Amino acid sequence: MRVLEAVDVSGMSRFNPDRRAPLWWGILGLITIESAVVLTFCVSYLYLAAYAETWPPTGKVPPILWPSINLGLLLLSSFTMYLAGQGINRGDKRVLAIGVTTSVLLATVVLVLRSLELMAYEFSWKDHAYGSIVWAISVFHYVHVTSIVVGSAVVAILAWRGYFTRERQIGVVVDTNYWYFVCIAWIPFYLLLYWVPRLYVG
Amino acid sequence: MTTKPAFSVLLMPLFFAVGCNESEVMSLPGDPAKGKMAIAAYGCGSCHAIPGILGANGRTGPPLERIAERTYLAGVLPNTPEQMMRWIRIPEAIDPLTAMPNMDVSVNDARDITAYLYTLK
Amino acid sequence: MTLHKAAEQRDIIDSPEETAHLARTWYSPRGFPGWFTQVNQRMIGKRFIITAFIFFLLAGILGLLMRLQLAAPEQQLLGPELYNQFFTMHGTVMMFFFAIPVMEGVAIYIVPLMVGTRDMAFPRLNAFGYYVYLIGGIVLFGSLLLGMAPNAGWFNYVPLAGKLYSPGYGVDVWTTMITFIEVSALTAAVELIVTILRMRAPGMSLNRMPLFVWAALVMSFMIVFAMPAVIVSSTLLILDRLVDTQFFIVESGGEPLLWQHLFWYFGHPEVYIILVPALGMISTIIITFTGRPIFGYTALVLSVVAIGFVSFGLWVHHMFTTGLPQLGMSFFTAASAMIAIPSGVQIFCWIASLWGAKIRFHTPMLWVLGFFAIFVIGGLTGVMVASIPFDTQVHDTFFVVAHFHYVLIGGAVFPLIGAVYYWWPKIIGRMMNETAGKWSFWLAFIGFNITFFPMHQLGLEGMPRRIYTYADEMGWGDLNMLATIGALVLAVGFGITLVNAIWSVSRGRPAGTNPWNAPTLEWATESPPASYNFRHIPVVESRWPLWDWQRQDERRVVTGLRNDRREVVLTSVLDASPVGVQVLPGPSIWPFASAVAASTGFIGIIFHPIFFVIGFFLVFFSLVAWFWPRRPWRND
Amino acid sequence: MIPGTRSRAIVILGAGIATLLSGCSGSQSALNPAGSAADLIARLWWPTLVVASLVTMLVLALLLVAIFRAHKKGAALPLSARQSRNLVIACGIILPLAATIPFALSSFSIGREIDAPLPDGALTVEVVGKLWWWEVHYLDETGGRIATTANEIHIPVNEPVRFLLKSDNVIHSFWVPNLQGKTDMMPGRTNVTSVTANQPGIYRGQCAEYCGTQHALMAFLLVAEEPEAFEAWLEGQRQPAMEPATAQEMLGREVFLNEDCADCHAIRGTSAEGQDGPDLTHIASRRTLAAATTPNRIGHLGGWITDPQHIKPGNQMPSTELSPANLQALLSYLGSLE
Repeated sequence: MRVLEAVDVSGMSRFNPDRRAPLWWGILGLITIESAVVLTFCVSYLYLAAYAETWPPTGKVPPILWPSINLGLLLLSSFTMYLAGQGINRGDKRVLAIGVTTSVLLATVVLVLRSLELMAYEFSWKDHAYGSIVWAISVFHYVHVTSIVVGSAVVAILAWRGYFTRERQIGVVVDTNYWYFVCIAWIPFYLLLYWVPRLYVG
Repeated sequence: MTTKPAFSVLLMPLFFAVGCNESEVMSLPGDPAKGKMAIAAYGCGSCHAIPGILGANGRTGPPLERIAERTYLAGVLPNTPEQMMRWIRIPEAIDPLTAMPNMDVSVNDARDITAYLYTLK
Repeated sequence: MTLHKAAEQRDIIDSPEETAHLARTWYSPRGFPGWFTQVNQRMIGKRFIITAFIFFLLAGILGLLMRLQLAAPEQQLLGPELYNQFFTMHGTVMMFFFAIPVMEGVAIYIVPLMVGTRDMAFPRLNAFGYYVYLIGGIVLFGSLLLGMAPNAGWFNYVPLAGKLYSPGYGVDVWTTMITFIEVSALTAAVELIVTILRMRAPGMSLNRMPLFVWAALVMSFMIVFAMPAVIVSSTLLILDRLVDTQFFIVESGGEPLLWQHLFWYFGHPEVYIILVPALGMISTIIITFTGRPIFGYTALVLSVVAIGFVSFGLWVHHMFTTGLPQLGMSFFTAASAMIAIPSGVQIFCWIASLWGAKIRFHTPMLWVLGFFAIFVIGGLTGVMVASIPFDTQVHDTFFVVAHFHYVLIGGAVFPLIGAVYYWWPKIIGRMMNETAGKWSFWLAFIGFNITFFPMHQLGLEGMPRRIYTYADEMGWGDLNMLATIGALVLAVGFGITLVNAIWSVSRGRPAGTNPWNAPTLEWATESPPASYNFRHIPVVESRWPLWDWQRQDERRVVTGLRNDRREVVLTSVLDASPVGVQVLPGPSIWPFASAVAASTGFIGIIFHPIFFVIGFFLVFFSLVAWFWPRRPWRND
Repeated sequence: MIPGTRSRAIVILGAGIATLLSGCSGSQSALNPAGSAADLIARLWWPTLVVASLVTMLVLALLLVAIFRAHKKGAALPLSARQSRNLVIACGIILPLAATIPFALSSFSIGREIDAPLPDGALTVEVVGKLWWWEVHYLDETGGRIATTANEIHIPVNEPVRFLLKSDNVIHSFWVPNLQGKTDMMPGRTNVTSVTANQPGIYRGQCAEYCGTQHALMAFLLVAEEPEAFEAWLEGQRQPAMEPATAQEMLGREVFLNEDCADCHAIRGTSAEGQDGPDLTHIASRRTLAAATTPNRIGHLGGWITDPQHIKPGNQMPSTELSPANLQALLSYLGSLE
């Protein structure tokens, strides 16, 4: 059987810092899975709320100021992350390093604030189903913020050492995408934990 | 209540049934097959392990395997068919200290049960 | 198709040195330490398949022991404690540790070969998924040996599975192992999706993809959307058990029904996750053994996709007796009956393809024909239990046990065994024995029906499932004895295939490249495939590339991939035109290390919550080590 | 008397628990309906079975024709694309629709008929699933409990009876196949089902949701009897326990109250008010022991009291160490509680 050359790929790019990269799709897969987890948590919350006589059981709505500030900080950190990504797209290593570092610091502030909030919760997860689901969602998201902080800290270290270039930047791309996801995931949780009780009680 | 009469009604055919087995040639007049069923019905197996009876694996009383070969019954009676029937029917009259209850076993049932137990060699 | 055509089509003559260089590049380390670093998809796929069949064997033995216990009334072989552990383990292992992993394993092995590439998109992740699966399975069976296996049933209903009614480690082990298997299944699913969508041989547009690849794609998407529900529910349960949350505690506002909704939202698609790849196997085998294109390619693809979608709308039909409102439940009756249409379309597309063909009745084909007989019955009883009133009589009885064994063994295991006979020559390089294969099939087919058909009647006669004993007077003894005899015949049938497989590894007839004259790409390479799968990535021009090549006596390939590192071609999603080249990573110990780190966390939390934190940081550090760029940094 | 009748009666007597049931087998079978709901479901089942069998035979016949056609003629004889398409449309789409639409519709209408609301003033029985037995309360119009028993439910024949199903532990499922499909007993909820028995008889029910160690031995008897007999029975159950008539029974009551029995069991009319185990006020009137595990005969009762873990391993009743004399007295006393 004759074997003929039909396609020559020797001239094609070996770096694929965008949608061509398998890893870009891989992280999209992770985000899809985690979005389904977020959705399931939301459904569980609403299911428990629907069958409860009073929600929250104490009838007291949770405070809303600090969670809103956290939301703002998370969205701001996404913006700085976006700027960092734009920087390396132009090949600007310095903007990348500063941008990622800023985002990590902003998210660290969120972690500190969230820690204080959790300590101020007036109920334990052992008290009632409401306490359980609120704590579970809070800790779920807290762990995610922790993981983007530590993960992006590593990206920041590599960025300061000059590893990333305009071509060699798939690590930044996936880290940025996952960062957006964690920040956006806070929006449904924020609405559920802090606004839905207001609708119920109100 | 209704339980007692119901049981008597159910027991009645037994009397008839025994009638047709008189011709059976055996050392015992009882029918081991009927004895097997009587053992199940009276609940002997809840306290005794009895070979050949489904679910009869109780541990409260002594196991009855090879009972036919034993010398004494309940430690007090010589092991004969007549004594076995007596023990089954009125254990408290033979040994006032026994834990084995009087289960109101009819003569015919006791005979069949005895016949079955003597197959356990 | 827009391929980058080379200037002139020139003949390719390979030099042996270059081929040897390529083989070295893709070489998997051998030996004991090497085993923990292998990442090639064929190694991982083979491991998944072998491990899953070992679990199949073990869980099958548990099933046989249960059948012996039930053979006659009031048996004393197994007490209630042991029996309850056995059926929980049998169900859990068969569903989570056999059926899903084996289907994934076959897909991991075959799909990259079928789409004409050299490995999967994330080779190291693949290895990670396997180790997680292996560790999970070992821990689960370890718990059985220690006498503390889970015993709350494979769907583990709360409150029975709660701390109050199931103290001890059994249910903790169950919850944790489910998480392991979820992680493993999800990594494999993402892996398969990306490989299928981005790494197909140039020219293999979506409408030329082999049907098994379609099935693997649908299976993977279903895993991605179904598994998260059970991740959440098992997390909530383990929190209830370990740190006293109140999700399922009625007195504190918890809801036991939440568990059932979440579990069956996953659990129903789960059944189809197992079934769908089997449907792909059936199409594949039918095409090869009829020796002609299948009728209704598009209809078959659409049916599989439809089954995937609809299966997410059926979960409440597992909950018809829980007292939910009748009207709402009726929707699920209609949805469940609707599955009959895509199933019917598939079955008759296959019958149309078989009609009047010169069929070669080799062993794989026999298992597929066996599938028809069994699966039709299982499907019809499936429609029956979709009726709410009828389901209230047969739900949780042996009727349902019969139904789902018809669906799962008939629908998935029979095609799977057929697929084993079919692909064995490719994987091992030698044929399995045909005579033994036919004996195995007939014994399994007859044994299966003797085992499970009487169970329909037992269920209607009032025998609930999950009872370790029953009284003589119930009148169930004879049929149970029959079922047990059938189970022994079935076991002998499967046993012959096991012996056949082991025998053929060293004694089977050498297979050659394409022993069945099949049309798909996995048969274009040596048997077993070389370390690099394909010397040249093929270019595809129809659904039946190998038959094309035979006819034309020539074939076209891709050139320009380097031999000194692991390069694969990336292609576009729809029409598979080449868009880039990806450099894949090679052997590494870090997937194994990460799996051990994750296991430390997951298993540790059974004993103390602090292991969550420890596990988190262990996994983090192992992932950093895994991904840390080694110098010299790659520049081209 | 005809010999055949006699020997059959003997079999019934000998067969332990079957003695108590209306027939040898089929006392727990959906194929042997004796109640309105079960009857409707059986009427759905038989035509469904016929249709399903026909469909199976049709598919397999077509499959056989398909695969053996070419074999006979020696050459491939494929369908044309048009014929194939028609086959798929006719058998793969129209046939399933034709089979499932009538099935689904009749299923809906039968479901609605079974779920039809009960008349006001229907007899209401509350059944609570326990580990692993059934607590039964008869309720008056206001929902007050008028009588309590366990593991044996009596209902009047030909009258719809409302069952309130509850659980205070795990999920159980209430199922009497001859009369009605199953309904789960969910903790925290009260599920309702109705049962109408069309023929007098004794039907066996069994827990149908896996509920732990002794799920297998969690059964009960449902006795459907003529309304007068039922009224008499209910009146009997309302009464407090009988007073001991002999010294032996008197001693038995002392034993019951002074040993651990009263911690878990209640006997109305005495100081025994335990709530963890079945109410024993009228135990001697019941046909079975230990949730229909054994017949209620003195032999079984003795074995059950002395070694319950052997008869039903894992159940919640501890074994009681009694002197033989006390055991005999206790058995006499319990045997008198009709």
